[in-house]
Amino acid sequence: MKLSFSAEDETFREEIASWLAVNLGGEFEQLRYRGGPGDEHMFAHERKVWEQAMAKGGWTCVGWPAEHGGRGLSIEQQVIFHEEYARAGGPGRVGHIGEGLAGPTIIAYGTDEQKKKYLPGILNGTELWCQGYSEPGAGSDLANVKTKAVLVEGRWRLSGQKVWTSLAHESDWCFVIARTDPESVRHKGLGFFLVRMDQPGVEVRPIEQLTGTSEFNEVFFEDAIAEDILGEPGEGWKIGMALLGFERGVSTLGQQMSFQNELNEIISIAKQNGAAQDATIRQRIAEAHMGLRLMRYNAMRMLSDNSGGAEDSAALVYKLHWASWHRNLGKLAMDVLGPDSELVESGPYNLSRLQSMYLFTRSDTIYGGTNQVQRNIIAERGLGMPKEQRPQ
Amino acid sequence: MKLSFSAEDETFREEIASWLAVNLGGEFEQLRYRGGPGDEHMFAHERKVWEQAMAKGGWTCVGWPAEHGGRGLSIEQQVIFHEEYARAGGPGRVGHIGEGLAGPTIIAYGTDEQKKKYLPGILNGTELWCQGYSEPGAGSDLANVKTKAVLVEGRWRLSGQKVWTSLAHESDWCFVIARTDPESVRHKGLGFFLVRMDQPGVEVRPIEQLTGTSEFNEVFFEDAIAEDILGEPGEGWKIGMALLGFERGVSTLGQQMSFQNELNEIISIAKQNGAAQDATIRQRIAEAHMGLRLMRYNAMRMLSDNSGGAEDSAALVYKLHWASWHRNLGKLAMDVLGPDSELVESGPYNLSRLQSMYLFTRSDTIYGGTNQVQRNIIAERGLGMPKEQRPQ
Amino acid sequence: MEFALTEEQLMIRESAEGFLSAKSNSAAVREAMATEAGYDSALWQSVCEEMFWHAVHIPEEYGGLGLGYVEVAVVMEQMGRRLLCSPYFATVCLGVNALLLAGNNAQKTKWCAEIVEGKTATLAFSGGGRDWSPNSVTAQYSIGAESIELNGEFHYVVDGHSAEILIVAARDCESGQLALFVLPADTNGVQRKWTPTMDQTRKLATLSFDSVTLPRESRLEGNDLGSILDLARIALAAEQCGGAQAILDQSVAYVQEREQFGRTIASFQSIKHKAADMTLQAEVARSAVYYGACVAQEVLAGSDGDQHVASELSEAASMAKAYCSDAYFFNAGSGLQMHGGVGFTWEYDVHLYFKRAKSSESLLGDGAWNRERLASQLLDGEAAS
Amino acid sequence: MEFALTEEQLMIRESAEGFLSAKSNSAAVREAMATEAGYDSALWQSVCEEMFWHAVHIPEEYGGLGLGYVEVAVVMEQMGRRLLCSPYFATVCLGVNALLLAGNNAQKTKWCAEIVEGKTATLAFSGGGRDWSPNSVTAQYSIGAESIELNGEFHYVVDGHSAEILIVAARDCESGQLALFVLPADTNGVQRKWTPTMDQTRKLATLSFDSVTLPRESRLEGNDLGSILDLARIALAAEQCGGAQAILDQSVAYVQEREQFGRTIASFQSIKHKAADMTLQAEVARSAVYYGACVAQEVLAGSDGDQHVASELSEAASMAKAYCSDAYFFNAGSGLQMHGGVGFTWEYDVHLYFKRAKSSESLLGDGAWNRERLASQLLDGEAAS
Repeated sequence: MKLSFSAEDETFREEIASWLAVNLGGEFEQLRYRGGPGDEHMFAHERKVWEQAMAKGGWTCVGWPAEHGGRGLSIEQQVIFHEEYARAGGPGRVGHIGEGLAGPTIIAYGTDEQKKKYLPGILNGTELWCQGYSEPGAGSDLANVKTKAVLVEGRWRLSGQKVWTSLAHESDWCFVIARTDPESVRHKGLGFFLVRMDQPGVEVRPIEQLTGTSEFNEVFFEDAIAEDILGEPGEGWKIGMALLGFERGVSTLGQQMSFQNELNEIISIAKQNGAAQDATIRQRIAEAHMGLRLMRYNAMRMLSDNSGGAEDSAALVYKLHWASWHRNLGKLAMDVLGPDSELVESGPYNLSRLQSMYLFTRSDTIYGGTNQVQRNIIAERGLGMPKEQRPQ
Repeated sequence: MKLSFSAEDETFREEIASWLAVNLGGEFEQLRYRGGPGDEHMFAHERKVWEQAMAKGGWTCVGWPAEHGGRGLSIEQQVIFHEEYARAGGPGRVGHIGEGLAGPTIIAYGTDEQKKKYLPGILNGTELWCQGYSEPGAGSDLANVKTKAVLVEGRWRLSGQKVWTSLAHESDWCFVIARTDPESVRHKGLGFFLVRMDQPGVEVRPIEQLTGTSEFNEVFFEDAIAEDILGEPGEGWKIGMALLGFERGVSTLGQQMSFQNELNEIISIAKQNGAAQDATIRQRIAEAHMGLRLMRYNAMRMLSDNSGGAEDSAALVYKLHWASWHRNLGKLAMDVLGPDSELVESGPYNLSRLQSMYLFTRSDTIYGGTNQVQRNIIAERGLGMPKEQRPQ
Repeated sequence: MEFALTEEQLMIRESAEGFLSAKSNSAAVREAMATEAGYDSALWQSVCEEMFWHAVHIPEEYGGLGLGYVEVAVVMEQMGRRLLCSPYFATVCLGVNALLLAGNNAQKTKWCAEIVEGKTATLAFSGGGRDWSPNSVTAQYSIGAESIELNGEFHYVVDGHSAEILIVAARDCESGQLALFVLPADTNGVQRKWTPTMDQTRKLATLSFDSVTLPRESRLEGNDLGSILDLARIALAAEQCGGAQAILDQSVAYVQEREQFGRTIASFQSIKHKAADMTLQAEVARSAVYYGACVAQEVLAGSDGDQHVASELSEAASMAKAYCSDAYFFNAGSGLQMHGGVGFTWEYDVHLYFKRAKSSESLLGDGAWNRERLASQLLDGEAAS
Repeated sequence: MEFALTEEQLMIRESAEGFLSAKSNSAAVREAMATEAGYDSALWQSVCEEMFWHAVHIPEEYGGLGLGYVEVAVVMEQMGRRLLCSPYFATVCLGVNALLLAGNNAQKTKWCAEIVEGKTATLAFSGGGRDWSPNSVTAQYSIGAESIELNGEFHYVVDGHSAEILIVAARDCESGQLALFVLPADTNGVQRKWTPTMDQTRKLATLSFDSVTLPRESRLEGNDLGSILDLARIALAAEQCGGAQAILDQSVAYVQEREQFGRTIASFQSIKHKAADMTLQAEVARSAVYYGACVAQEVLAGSDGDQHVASELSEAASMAKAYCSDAYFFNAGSGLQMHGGVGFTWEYDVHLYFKRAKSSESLLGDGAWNRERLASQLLDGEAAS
């Protein structure tokens, strides 16, 4: 166990840092620090162009195996990549659902033909993905899938509704979990589908959020054609769970770097407006700083797992940890701003980056499994405590 | 709604204050501020003598109706009584289980003969009571009663075990909930018994607590004779619950006054040792002060209930509020003392009053219904949320 | 001593509940908050003409109902439950209190009459920043032979852009001595600018005074800005308490309906316990409010009040504001969590309460600020400012 | 960079688990804690002779194993799990660290050899009070031509009454300059008094130095007391992390067995969620400990270490100590609550952990103290002391 990076890794650090210094300028200058949580819908087109520039430089899908077109970086170098990307203020990646979720899942479960068909668009940044997991009324109960898939003349056709889909308007593809067996219940009888967004059977309706903006959408499927099914009908749950597993990968380190940018802004405001002299604010800033550093080391422990079992807990607590931490950071940002936290930048409701972050953090403890669901998972899977009873 | 006391009440305040000034001296001087939580077993004999002195002055059972020998004080005057008693450092009342619990229950459910037999000993401070509620393994599940009552030649005889009984050694009487119907389960088929402690079938064994002292005891009944049954066999649960209701009475205000003495000591230490300059300690002292003041007004609202329903919530949250508050106070006391909080006064394990209080407060959130049980009660009875499912 | 609402106070509460549930529903709140004024003037007119709430604690000699501050708290609590958008807090809990505490007889007579007739008012004092004590006043005055000149800026002025009467605090440009002035909002040299806010249900403004000239009688006789702010804290706490209760009620209703994993989510113990904790917050908040209102009442009664009780004003105000700020924020945050995804949409009302909870927390000092103020009373023996 | 235990480190952990579960069970802990020395010297002998833990990070040139601080943390974590009563922390995490950081070659050679042979040591510095920085040193020294004289008092000295070697901090009676000295505990003029403590599993003492005369070579070459204390904080954090894990494990086992209301209490969601929160605390604590240990390792490597990583020592130490202090206390308090009434008895071990958690929290600075230290690094640009 040691913290220092090898000389080779440091060389790699210089490589990505200087690439970014050169390339993240000009037309892309305006994208610095944009497109994070609460800001995801901004500059979607420009960020897609940026994604393609990244691809040209060989900086997309850096953790994918080389055989599938990735850069096959070690964990250490992926860490460095995310650190430097964030340090440079690299914008939120519009391609992250393809790169982090859809791609790895297709690599794991797709046929050769499917890989050939879908991976290049992700690698070169030309095709964006969005996800169709949650359904209205299902919430954290992901197995409560009502969207139906019916085989009509050899093609699967989907009908139903998904919700909380970000970037749906900008995306070319959506992966959708739908029920292939109408008699089945819960996690049985599901399929995992790849669906083209640009077709008559797909309608996207933005959801207006508490920020007054609409990053998220409802997506309605009415007899929509699924281009492909991944794996077999009935394997949807298994594949979907594997996909969620990829979410806990190295990209969490990138998320942490954008947290660091937020914290830096808060500290700088505190120094300017005198909040840094307030002893309770000082405690909270120290707490936030600690929480973020420890989140990093927790993630590294999770990624370097070699102890068989004991480290699983580090992974199980990860979502609860960052979500709660980020929620507290949002509140801290407002309290550091003090009375000025109420004032909106311009227009009737143009929130500042920190205000928007503050409001958005209230969803962190809800989506992807609420804090309550996370605690159940930790207790049941991590500690072997009894499962919640299901009423008959 | 108003806070100021009437002139008549202020006259009453002078009366009790000057009685205490005169009488709580001499041999009783050493009892000032003693016998509180964590200190309940100290000076038990001397405090019994003090109880009798109180009785001679007409200061026992001040809230009981005059027809049963009490003073029939208004709520306001009871508040004043408790305030002044605590202000003077009056010792923990060894008679409080008789005065606060057994007496009111006997008044409510006893026959005239029973009242004549039991009330005078409580009123004049000669007969002390203890309680036989909890059983080993039952915890907060009070209906899980295993102690049996069998009618043998016209007398009820008890066999079983009770636990967490304070002052059992000093007490003359114990009230015991026992199962009169061997076929019954849970809260059905119970009886409420009055049992003389000084008899061969009753054995008291002290429980050594985390303080190294033994305020609490286990009480073993082996064919012990019950002197009386209150109400009918089968009414034990109803009567027991009514008794617990009396616990939420005016005497809670007395408890608050002893909390105030603890807080005063903490504040005085903080001023001496410099902790009062520590901003986080300042926040916590302010929080403690607030919590206690608001506990008082919450209790007054509960006692002055005239709004039919809405105020019930004030009563339901009371236990959770004071228990959590007191637990925090214990921690605060140690943190104000700082590193010195570890040093014990003398001998191998003679804890100071605040150390003892600190350790004892960890039981506040457990006995009389844990915080978890209290939250269930608030949610189910106060908010009408679904009851916990019982497995079949 | 009697720590329960009287029959009359219960009646006021009941009529407030009825009026507001009809007049301040979700649609009405959303319509009002989208305007620059931030309230529906027709509704304000009926508050004044039908309910007479604006005059609740104005003494009868000045045309009011002559009731106490407990009645103000009862009304504010109900307004908080319904998120009523109105100039009530600014007019009554800042404006009227300032007049009652600092005005002489002539000043009270003149300006209370205008308010009783339906004019709105507010108090402007802070020059900006994190401090909510009278130390935050930065505007200056100089007194000439015939008139007074005022210069300076006022921040975070509740309804400052719409109020018709302004009471402002300023310091003598030489001695730094604090004074209060009352003036019509359309006085020459007064510039007022709405500053849009994250919580849209309460409007704030910035006022700039550029050589504003006032007659000498516009200076109020008293200058106890600290006590005026304490009275406002107690009223704001009452409103927060009502909000904390409302979000609890709405969240419990929601989880009772909402099913997940085959059962109502209200049946999950973690949800029940969260609701229990919210109940505790709301209940203790209520005790804090009514304690504070009783103290305020004795303060407003002047020499007729119980001086011992009145002396607790700054303590009671800081306790009420600290407790209710944290309680409302806790309940609103918990309520949002209990609503899950839909709590995050513009469509559901939870976010309105959540934002109101935050803006109310900050206004007049948050929990930490008020606890430090309490601590200095307890530990330093300083008089609070 | 590699943030996982190596095979060898895993083996050390496993052997520590095995050794301690046999040797430091409840009965052994209770017997040792009831003595004044506070540990079983036969057990300490087998720690030294069989396990060689006391020499883990002493360089091979001074007779040790020459392993890193991660190995120290691995061992301390396991000791914390089992509440081992031993002079390990004082000897290794205070004494050895002081020698390694401040001693010159001759000093390290002489004193490390004694420790490797099984002698115990400790560090005395605080003159009492709430501060745990080097500013807390009040003892004084004056350097004469031939010898050094020391005077003053030391409080809260871990194992101070039983340690055989003392390292003490004092200030030059004129310049206030800090220096460290090493001496045999039986030196003339040294008075040592056991001060019984609430947590009986770790012993503290007060030392009085009355004109203690030392040879000039007893003065250590270095005087970086701040870094020595930071190394100790990291080791203590490792022990706290082990305790936090142990109380979680024991509490989960207890609630799985315990039935109430007709079901195991482990099936109640509030209990499950409490256990989940405890898991989070223990896991993040572990990350804090291993981060700190990696930094400590680079510090102890001196000029061979990664200076960039080493420069994070005070930050890493305060983070580890702050997080683990709060985590252990939270877990111990929650564990006590989960045990219900029996957790309150002397008979069950929960209270031993609960008391240890409190005493460890306070030692070398609690969460708030360490957070303020971090804050001053983040916000004031001050060097930490």
